[in-house]
Amino acid sequence: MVAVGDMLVGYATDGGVRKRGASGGLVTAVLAAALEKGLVENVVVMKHINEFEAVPIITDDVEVVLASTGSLHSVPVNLAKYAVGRKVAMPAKPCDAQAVIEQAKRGMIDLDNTYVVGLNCGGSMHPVTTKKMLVEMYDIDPEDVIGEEIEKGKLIFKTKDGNEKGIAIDELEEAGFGRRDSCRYCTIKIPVNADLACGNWGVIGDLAGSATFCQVMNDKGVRLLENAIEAGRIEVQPASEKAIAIREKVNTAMVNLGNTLEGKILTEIPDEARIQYYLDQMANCIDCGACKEVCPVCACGEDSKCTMFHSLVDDYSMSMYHLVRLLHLSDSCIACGQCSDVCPSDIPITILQSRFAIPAQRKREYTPGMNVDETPPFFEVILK
Amino acid sequence: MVEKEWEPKIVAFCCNWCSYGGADTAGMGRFQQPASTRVIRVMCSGRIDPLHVFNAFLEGADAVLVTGCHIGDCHYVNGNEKTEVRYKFLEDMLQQLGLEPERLHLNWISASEGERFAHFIRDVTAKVKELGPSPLKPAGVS
Amino acid sequence: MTEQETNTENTQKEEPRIGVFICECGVNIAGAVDCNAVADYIGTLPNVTTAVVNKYTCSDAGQEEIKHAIKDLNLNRVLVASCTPKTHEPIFRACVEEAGLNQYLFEFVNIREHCSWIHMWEKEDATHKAKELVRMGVARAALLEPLQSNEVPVTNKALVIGAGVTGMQAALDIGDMGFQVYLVEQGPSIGGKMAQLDKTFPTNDCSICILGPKMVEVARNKNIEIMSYSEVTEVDGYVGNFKVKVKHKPRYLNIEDCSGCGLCTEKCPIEVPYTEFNEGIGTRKAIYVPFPQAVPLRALVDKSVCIDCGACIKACERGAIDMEQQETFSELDVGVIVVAAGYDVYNPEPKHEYGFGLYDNVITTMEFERLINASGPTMGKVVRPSDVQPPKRIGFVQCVGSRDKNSNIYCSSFCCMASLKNAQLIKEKYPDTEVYIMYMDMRTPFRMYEEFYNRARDSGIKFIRGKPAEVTETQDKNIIARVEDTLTGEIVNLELDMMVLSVGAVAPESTETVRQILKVSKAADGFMMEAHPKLKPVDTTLDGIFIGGMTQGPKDIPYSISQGSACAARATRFLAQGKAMTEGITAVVDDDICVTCGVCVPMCPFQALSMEDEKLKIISALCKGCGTCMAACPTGALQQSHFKNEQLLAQVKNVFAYGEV
Amino acid sequence: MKEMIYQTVCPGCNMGCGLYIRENDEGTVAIDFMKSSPANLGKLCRFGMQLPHHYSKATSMVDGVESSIDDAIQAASTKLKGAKDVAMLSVGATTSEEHLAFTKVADALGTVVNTGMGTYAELPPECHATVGHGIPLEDVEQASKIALFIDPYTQYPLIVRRLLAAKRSGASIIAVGPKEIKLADETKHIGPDQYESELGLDSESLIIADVHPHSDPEHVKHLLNLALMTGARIMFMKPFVDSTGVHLLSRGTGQKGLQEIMDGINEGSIKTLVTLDSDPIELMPNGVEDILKKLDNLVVISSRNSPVTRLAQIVIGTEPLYAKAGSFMNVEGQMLKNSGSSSIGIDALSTLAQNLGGKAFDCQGLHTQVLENVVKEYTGPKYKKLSCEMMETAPEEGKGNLINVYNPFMWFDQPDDNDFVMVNMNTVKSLGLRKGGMIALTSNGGTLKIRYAVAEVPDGLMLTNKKLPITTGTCTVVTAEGC
Repeated sequence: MVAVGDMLVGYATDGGVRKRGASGGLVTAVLAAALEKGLVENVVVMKHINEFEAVPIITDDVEVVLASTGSLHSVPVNLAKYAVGRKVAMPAKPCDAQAVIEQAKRGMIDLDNTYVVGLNCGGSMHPVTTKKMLVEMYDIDPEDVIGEEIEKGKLIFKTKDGNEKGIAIDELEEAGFGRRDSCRYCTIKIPVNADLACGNWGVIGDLAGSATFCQVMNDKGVRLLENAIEAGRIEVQPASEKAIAIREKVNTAMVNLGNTLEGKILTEIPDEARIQYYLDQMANCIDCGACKEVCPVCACGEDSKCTMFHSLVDDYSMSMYHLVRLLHLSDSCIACGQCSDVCPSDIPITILQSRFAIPAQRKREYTPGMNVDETPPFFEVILK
Repeated sequence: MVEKEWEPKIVAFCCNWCSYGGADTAGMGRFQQPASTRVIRVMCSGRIDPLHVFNAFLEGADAVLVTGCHIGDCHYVNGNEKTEVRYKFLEDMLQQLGLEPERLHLNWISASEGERFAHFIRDVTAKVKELGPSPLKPAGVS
Repeated sequence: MTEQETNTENTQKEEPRIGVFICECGVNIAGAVDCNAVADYIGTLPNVTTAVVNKYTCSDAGQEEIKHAIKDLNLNRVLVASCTPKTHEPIFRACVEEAGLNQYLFEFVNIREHCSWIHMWEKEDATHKAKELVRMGVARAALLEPLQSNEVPVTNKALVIGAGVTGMQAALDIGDMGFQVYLVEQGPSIGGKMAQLDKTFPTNDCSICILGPKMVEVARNKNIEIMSYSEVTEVDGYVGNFKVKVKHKPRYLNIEDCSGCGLCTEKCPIEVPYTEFNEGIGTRKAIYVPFPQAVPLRALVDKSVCIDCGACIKACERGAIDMEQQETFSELDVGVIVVAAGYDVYNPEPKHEYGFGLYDNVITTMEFERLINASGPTMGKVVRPSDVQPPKRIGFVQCVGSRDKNSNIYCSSFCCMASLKNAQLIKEKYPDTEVYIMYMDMRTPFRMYEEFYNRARDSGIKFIRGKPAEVTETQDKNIIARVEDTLTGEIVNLELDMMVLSVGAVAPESTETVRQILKVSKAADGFMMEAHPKLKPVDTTLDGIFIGGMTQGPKDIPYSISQGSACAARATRFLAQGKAMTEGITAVVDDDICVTCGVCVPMCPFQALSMEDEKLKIISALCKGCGTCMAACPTGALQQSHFKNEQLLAQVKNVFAYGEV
Repeated sequence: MKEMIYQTVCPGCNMGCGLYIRENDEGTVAIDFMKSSPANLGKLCRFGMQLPHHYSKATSMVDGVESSIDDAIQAASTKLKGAKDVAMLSVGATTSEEHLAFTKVADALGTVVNTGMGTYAELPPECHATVGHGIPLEDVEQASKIALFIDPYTQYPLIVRRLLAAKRSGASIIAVGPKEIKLADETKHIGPDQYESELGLDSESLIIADVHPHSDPEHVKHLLNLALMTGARIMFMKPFVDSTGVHLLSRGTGQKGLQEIMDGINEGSIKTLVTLDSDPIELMPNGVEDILKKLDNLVVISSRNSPVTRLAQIVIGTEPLYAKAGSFMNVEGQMLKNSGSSSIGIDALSTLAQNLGGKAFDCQGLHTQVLENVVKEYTGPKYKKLSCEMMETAPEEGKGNLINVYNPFMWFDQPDDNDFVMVNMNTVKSLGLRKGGMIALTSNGGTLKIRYAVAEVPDGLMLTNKKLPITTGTCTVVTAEGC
């Protein structure tokens, strides 16, 4: 019925789900079917808090899954840790899927028990930044927003009164708004590391806006889809050549943009200025440990090397905690941006991490979170 | 009193079987060296955790040396190969951090290579002396 | 709780009371270091109960002083600052133990090799450095913890895997020392490759004539239990306590009842055109005795060709034959394991340039050994395969599959001598035969080998320095070898009646299986890896497992036998002591911190780490205390006792101080 | 697998940091980041990250024996009925609604609720609005010059990012205090008489200070005068989740200081103490346990177990703070709501009030009343220049001053990696302190060996972020020795 490598277009059969869900509700229906048919025991869903924030919850209730819909654009939370120790299906941005695989490499997640429905991601925004942007750039009251969309490089907001307004993302980002820094230089836009890679890129013609493009990445993807079809929750059809080409085109454009922005965001710092740069960046650390707590790649518990040998009583010029973490993550950081998000001192930790991790990973031709069988290079026994 | 010339402080991690022996052999051969280096003995260079190196720098080391047996000679099959894997990360990291590369060295020294050990210490000390104190050295520490 | 454990707890809770002993070593240290100044400074440090200077701390007087101080001052840590721990640590460890202190509560600081001797003319610097070195040691000493190197009882039995000449020697030596040995051989007879050889260099004695008695000796040794036609399938445990599972393949007769009389063979109607013992040459029956000197001299049935006619069952007077026999298993408890699993000869088929397998008259050394052997298929008559006629021109090609980057880069070491021997045997038997040896280098070290080579040269054997670039066959099945004599630069087309490929040794697949079962490391050449190429040539990195003979790499018979004896000697140490000491310095894990991510497991070359029931399990008997797993551990849950992060960092921190010392 | 998610506010200080609390069916509590929270964007400080350790289930007790909450309420009613010399304390560590409910119990008893902020009593009432009510945190980022009288890193860490943002937009920051502040352009160790001349503030400037139960009212007056004279805006940070709320709800009534209450108990003028989520043992520097033992009645209403719940005759254990229905008012005057719907605490207080002859009330009603007290705008100084005494700062010859730098860990006496004192390098050298070693401090309260960190502090001063057993107040005179 469905085979690995298939490129499909599909949607939920239930009219309500199809209408409510972004792009035809396919993902919601697939997740619901996985729970309903016992493929998994739980589903990670986003509980709606407000238009700008949703919080992940774990549910075993199909109705809760079906009721959970909504865009992920302004929900910059990494979901991997919610899957730890559970038999679960979950929606996943590429970085969520990466983190799931990294957790699996560290024995925290059993991939056989974890079904990952990937969602294309052009980047996400911080809720408070978004609200501020609405006021300052769009002249829209955040309370009036009912939906958002990215189309042709523009970020469009729809309001209660039925109007919509779009501004080019470039322009927003120039003004210091728009996507989070790490999303801007991210180059994994289609979650090919998930079980299914879903999204609205390549959904064209009549189906535009009411169906999801879906690439089947592996056997678990096949199981997810077949299960949902059997359950009568979704309908799929092969994607047209044109649809596939358009999806690829969008992806290429996004990846190219990411590569360009990497150079702009991770600007070169001359050798002699670097140490001062890092000293300045870390100077305001208050040792809260939130960046460790939130890191979806790190599998350590509360006590670990970064904390055990870091003490407030030491008068070090640089933080032992950060040095250990910079190294610890240099082979495995996926630049998901969580650490920057939660830093109370606004230290751009993700950017600092990336400055170490990106060259280290490129040198070793290794991308974390893509293949569970690839050993993180720090744990190689013999230098490759 | 003449102000004494600044001498760098170097922390050298040596493996029990080879490089520590190399340092011993340097002594037995009376190969004179600047009094800059403090040797810390571990059983295998593979025990040297990047954590120890960071701590040495943060405490005030002007240079840190990671030393072990030549590849293929490890007393524990392949400990030094693992050292090499980790060292490469450490090297990349300190380079990105902006610490001068002359401040961190990996060297394989066998127990017989006393002169090589002495030469290594002289060489690193001279280079570090030129660089001056490490930018990570805390104030008031000597 | 045992008394020892109680002591351990007490020491951990007690405030450190460190005694520091600074050795002048005559003038060796005192010549450059002001030892009294060092002692004065160290005496001011926290946890230091006493700091004194000795003329020679390692002398009897010095050691007595340490012992007295431990008692009188109730010291619970001792630090000696003198020479190198590599020579003197055992002495002082023993000294403190005698005074009732755990030996791991001793700390050694090197202020001679690492200080006075390398700063001979900078006394101020040397003294300053010595103070700091001892300060570092004091900080570490305060954090030392008592450790126990555990004694594990040793099962006083040995397993020898492989009953070639090496394994036999090892088994005999262990057996003669009074310990029980299980000798497991995968083939139906012991004896190995040497039993197949004709003569042995450099003495040219008949191989089986010298090996045969040894095989009988093995069979008669009360301490040796031969398990022929058997294979090791599982090994678990560690030094002193290995659990081994052995599979006994069915011979389809009861080995106790068979006498090896051969009546069954006579009656068997099946003629098989292949003989294992004769390298395939000649025929045997479906039920057969491997070779006349086989030990055990018992028959076996080749079920793949047997037609179940029952002729043998009728023929057997002792009713030994049992066509329903199944494979069986034994479980053995042994203390030590010797691996002498041998080798395979290189299969030269991939070397198309020599035409092996293509041209009838291109054969290997091993086939030649059986051809020229008096008990071989031709009764010792050398004939060529194509027409069974005696060859008049024979050429040997050296280094086939050896010293060749396209096959194996190593030298197989015995092939030069083997060809020299075989060439001479031809010359002796058939003086008119033209014999050529085509070679790169002739390698003939060891006693009488070079003389053997000279004798060969004198006997009219022609040596051509060069290997055939191309080999073709004439219509009458002669072999044309096109070879450049690199000494003359001449290219010759050598017409031969038969060409012998002097094939080297390779690690057989069956050895690889055993290696993986035992988890012994593999060297780059595919053979098993010794613990140290010079100092521990027959030990492996795994305590209690030894390797000898060809298993460890290509070598000739005398060397193999020496290694067999060496393995026996090394292995018997454990059996004789009845106990093995495990390393006191080992990996330890804090389960509260460990998140069982498992990254440490592949770091251990000694298989000491495993993940069991979502917990990290450390088999301390296997742990050698290298510490290479801890540096990988992201949480710091894994630590090396005696070299804990806290202990090492205490040293690092005490390299530095506020202000002048 | 069921999981409850609560939207709540961090109880560490009055910043109003939003967060989620996840509670699973085994009762395990974890924090999660509420990124849409305007005060903190979901970010939490060192204390916030440790919150799962902070919350603990409170047990109702009667005379040292575990009881049902109803029995505890009944016992409390019996004890309090007709009790004389009653003092009530609520510093603002719970919801505004509970505090208001507590004041209704006070009404029934014919007394008032004290917030423990003695400073207010020392100030003319027209100053109260300025001290009690902060300004929008966003405004910190707009100031052109900031005079900092707090240690932002340890005391109110979430203000660090606001200060850094101000700095990025060109603000200059001058720290005034004993400790070198990294983000400040300059740190000045100056006395109040030099503030006006040395700091160069104007109407575009902002003064950030703090006020808490141990604040020196004289210093607060100096700061108020500084704001008045220079025209700078002034904001006072506060230590408890509802500090601003309780000030507004209890203004004009009792704002008796903690010390005053303790003195009252010690002198015997207070015989009964009723506390609402306020533990004097945690809040006072040291030695109040013995004083509390002098009470006839100690009734504790608390959402968590703390030292005082072990000492009290009656403990009315309520639900954890995050589960309560109710709201808090942060330093900006923003009303922040809990998503929880539990009203165990309020219902208990309602029963208590009724038993004591008062009226019943409910959550919704209380909330409406709380809303009436919200102050929307910062109004600027409405007071005249205050006369104040000069403060003595220099320690005696040969002695040092050990100064408590109050922070959330200290207020709740929670464990942290902060058991050390900060001294400067001169002290290290003159006492011959060893690197990595200890310092011995002796005060009236005894002797303590403790780790030390080298910091840029003035000679003779030592700072600590931890409640130490030898401290006798905010500033303790000590002699130091090497060891």
